[in-house]
Amino acid sequence: MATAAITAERENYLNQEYGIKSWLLTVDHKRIALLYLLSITFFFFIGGFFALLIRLELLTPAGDLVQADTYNKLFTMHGQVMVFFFLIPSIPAVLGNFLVPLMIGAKDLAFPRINLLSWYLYIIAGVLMLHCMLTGGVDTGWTFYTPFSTAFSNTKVIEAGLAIFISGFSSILTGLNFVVTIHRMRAPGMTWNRLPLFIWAHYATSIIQLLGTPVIAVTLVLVVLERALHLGIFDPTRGGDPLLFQHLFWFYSHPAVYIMILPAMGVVTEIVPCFSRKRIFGYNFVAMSSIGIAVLGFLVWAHHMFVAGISLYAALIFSALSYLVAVPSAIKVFNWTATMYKGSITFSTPMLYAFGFIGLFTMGGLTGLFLAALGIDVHVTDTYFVIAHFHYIMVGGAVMGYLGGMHFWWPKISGRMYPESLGRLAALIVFLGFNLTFFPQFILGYLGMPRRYWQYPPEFQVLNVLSTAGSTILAVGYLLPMVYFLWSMRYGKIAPANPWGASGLEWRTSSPPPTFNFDQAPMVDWEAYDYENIPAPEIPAPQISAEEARIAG
Amino acid sequence: MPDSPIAVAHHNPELQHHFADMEQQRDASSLGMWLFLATEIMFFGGMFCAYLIYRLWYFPEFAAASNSLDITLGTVNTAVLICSSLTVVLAVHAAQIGKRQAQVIYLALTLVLGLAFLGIKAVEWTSKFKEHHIPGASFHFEGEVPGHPGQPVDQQHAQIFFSLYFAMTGMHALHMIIGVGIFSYLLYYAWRGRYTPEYHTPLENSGLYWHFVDIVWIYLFPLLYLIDRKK
Amino acid sequence: MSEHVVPLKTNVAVWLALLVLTGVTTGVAFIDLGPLNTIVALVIATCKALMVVLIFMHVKYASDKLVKVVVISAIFFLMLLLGLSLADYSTRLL
Amino acid sequence: MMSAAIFTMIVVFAVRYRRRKGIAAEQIEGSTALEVTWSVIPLFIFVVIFVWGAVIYFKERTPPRGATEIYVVAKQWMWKLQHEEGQREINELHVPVGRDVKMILTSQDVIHSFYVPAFRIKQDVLPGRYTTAWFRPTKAGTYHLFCAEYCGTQHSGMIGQVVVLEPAQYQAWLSGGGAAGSMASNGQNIFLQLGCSTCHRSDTQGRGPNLVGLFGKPVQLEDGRVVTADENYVRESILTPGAKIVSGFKPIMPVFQGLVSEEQLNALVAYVKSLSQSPSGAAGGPTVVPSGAKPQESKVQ
Repeated sequence: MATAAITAERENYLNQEYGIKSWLLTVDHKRIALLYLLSITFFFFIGGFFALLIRLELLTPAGDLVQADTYNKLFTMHGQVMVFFFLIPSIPAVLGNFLVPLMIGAKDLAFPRINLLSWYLYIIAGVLMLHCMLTGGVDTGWTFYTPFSTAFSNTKVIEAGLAIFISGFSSILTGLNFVVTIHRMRAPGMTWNRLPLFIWAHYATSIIQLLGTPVIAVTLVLVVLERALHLGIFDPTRGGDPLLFQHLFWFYSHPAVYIMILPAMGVVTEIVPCFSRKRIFGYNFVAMSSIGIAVLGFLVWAHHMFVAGISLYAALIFSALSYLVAVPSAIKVFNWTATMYKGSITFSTPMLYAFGFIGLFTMGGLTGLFLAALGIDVHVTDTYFVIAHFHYIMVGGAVMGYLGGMHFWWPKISGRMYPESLGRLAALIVFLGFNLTFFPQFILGYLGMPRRYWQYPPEFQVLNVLSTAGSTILAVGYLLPMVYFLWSMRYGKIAPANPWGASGLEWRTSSPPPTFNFDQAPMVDWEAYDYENIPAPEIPAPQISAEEARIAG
Repeated sequence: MPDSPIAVAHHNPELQHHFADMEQQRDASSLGMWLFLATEIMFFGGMFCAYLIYRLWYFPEFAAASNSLDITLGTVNTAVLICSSLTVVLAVHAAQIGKRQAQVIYLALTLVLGLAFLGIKAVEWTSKFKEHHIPGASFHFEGEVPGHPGQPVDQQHAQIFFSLYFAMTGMHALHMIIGVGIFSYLLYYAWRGRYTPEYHTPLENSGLYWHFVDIVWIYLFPLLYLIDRKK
Repeated sequence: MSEHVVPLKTNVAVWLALLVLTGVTTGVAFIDLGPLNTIVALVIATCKALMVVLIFMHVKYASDKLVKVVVISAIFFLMLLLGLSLADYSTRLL
Repeated sequence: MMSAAIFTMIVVFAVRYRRRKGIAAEQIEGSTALEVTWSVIPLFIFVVIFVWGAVIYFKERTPPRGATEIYVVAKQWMWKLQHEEGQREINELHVPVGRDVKMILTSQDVIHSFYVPAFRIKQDVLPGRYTTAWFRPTKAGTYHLFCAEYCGTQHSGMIGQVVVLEPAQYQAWLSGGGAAGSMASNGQNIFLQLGCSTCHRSDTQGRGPNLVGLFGKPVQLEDGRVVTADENYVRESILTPGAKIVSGFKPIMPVFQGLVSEEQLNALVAYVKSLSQSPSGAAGGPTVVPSGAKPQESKVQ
């Protein structure tokens, strides 16, 4: 097997120190990234388990598998776990943490100890969330709408609110670390327009984390105080306005969507040029569109509230602004497509995920245009149409990007290659399972099935059965990579420093990198995505040589 | 610790391994602090947003409730905080020019002023508690709409003012308490002589934090205490 | 080092100005200026805040424009929050 | 569709330019002209969609004059509906074909949402205030009524139906129900019971404002503001009278918050409204219309 090392095993960040203490007290950004990887994978499967239970319950129109209360807790905690404990930390805290210093040629993030602190905050929040789940859970929906959450729900709203509050701090600190690192720690020669677009995407993400997260933090504090002390700020029977909660909540939670999707866009922007062997099309526009999305993303929040009772004029303003944010997203899609034009494309696993991302994100984005159109939104908001729309963005977009990135950088992270053919198979299963799960939900929503329904009129059953069937396929698709990644850590082929012939700085150090990332301080004197001057690897991935050779020959 | 005033930057023991030199380290910390303060602006911003909207909705009650606050204590507290900002500035200044004793004195003064602020705040809160102005079951507010003698204000709307008052001043006081903690730490290390003209970033950044908390109060004071005071 | 040492005189002058403005804002609150009262109070508060930010927090002397960008963008986003929320509240037909 | 175009391009490029021996990728920097084109064209399309959506929304949010009014009170977990004529229904609404129907919605507890997919209407129902929605059924039949805003345990059980009847059937249904008087006349009874009429007299002598002809008109307030007397204004003035004092009156009215139920409140609002309708058409309107008060904005009933 592959255990026979090509070179004598050199010292790297994985084997430099051993023992649990060397991990729990590490300040190495790469090790912290792996800590995050373990913890978010754990929460991903918890959230996924809730999702499967939800789908199983919806197999039949009657509420038969679980009680109504249980069902309400399931979708609430599915949302909270997936949004706050998986999607928001996913790409930034794992891939970003690992790659930001490597890509810009730094030894570490600017504040390594704060980086570790932010992981501990995440764990504290996660433990609190788990405790909340195990001792009764919460049933407000992940949106915590008042006055239900403050005055009517009998579940553990305070605990869940605090858990999310703490995880928010973790997210703020990650963003803060990235911004400072990108500004202050770039290697000589790494000018702003030589930065990989992954960095630009993370920079934009960090801006949102810094400026948006505090608002939900204070909002949750007010909810917790209101519930504990009956303040009345959001309670209409005490003169408060429940819509104020929604404004404050969405001021963060809409931009939060971009916290989840922008890093995935960054991943795709790395993968597409690499496997097209081509310079990215329109570097400046892709970079600026990330910043544009981050800024414009703050202007559109009330499009979640078109039927909530906001003023007609505010609705018009927010609808118009919502279209503005669609423009930079469109620019990105066009540029990725244009990058492939006249390229030399290989269908490796990361590229397959990138294809999936572009396709599904486009679907999600375009249905978003319908939701932003006031007249249509009235009909489809709060229905399964919205569910399908944001799962196309979040699962089809963010998770696809995350998995694509995990495959792309797995050789760098672990020093091993994953099995390519299994990888492609998993990508295919995920793509098919995803569409089977969520496409029917567009139709369900258009037909009028409201979201968060435990039982539903029988005419919706056929589409629900399809969706449930899809979700089981999707589950297999997600389990598969976990299994073969684990397998590859021991049995995978030893990865060379740059298995894909990619251009980034992270590929110019060994795999896995040494603790301080580079043996010699890097000096950058080439442009980003300089694929003209980088030879493509002989065959994309060493272990599929036979198969590829057959096709090529 | 005898400091050599001409210590070369990269020999400084305070330089962390992943920075190239002291200047990079200092710039990074300072930017980090400013970004943190930006998040703090948004954190208080959420409450300012709630305040703004309810003040527009329930102006008479806000005015009446605001008039029940103790304006003398409020003004004194503002002055106390401004003085503490000055002592922070002076402490940083002392570090810049390498005067250890002055550093210690100014930091100690800052602590005293910070605690004085919290003390006065506690007195104010206690009297609010006695007057049943704490939102909740026993909330009771007797006041008239300013300019309309005989018109009692709506209890619930006044309660919203006090909810925001306690949320905002409480959150501000929490920041003050954290600040006092940080400054105690600084005082100890300043006494040990850790902060030199070459390295006093912690002092500088904590100073930024302290000034920020001061600025929040500079806005809270007129917004909470000075609504429609004209008689 | 790019650090700027602010002369003591400036610091003390700012401190005095801040104290005076505190007195002024309390005094003005008792004079009936109609809706101007709120505006005057906010203008004074902003002047004080500016003095603290520019002098006490050394932003005026910062060689790096970045700090200014951070401060301005935070205020900008706060204004977005307030402004766009008001866009709803001020036009509700209540 | 645009998505179709993009998918085709991706697939075409992917196949056409797949990696082949000996063919190197052609490096292309980018093109500003192209970028501008594919920013401006979508933006143009977006503007068109926006205007289209906005026009529909504007129509949906503006109930036509003279619509039949239904008062809806949502509570965990049922819909309570009442017709102007007084008929009460639970989780079921009967309306005739071809008439505009305006719903005046409020909630007793948490936020709900009134959703009839077939009519393409959805409106959140908020506690503490009224929201409105309207529709005009064009085909007889039975349609789903859903609660679309999560409201607690039995959220998915908070469903009902809208039964659209032919006008004749509807008349039969109306006369069949055991309605005890119209909403306005119920409201009048409550108005008298609560003693409102001692101050709100239909002349200029009362200690409270004259309510005849008030509804729908602008009201000058003591603090200088001018508000329109709509449903929410009447509601607020009953529950927390101190919030908006009418110019020239003293703030002496007691607070009714917690003293009247949502249904009673609706009846009072319906009564105040009826005082502004032409005497001939209004059920339970004032028996004497003072010469000074001109009923205006008469509604076609």
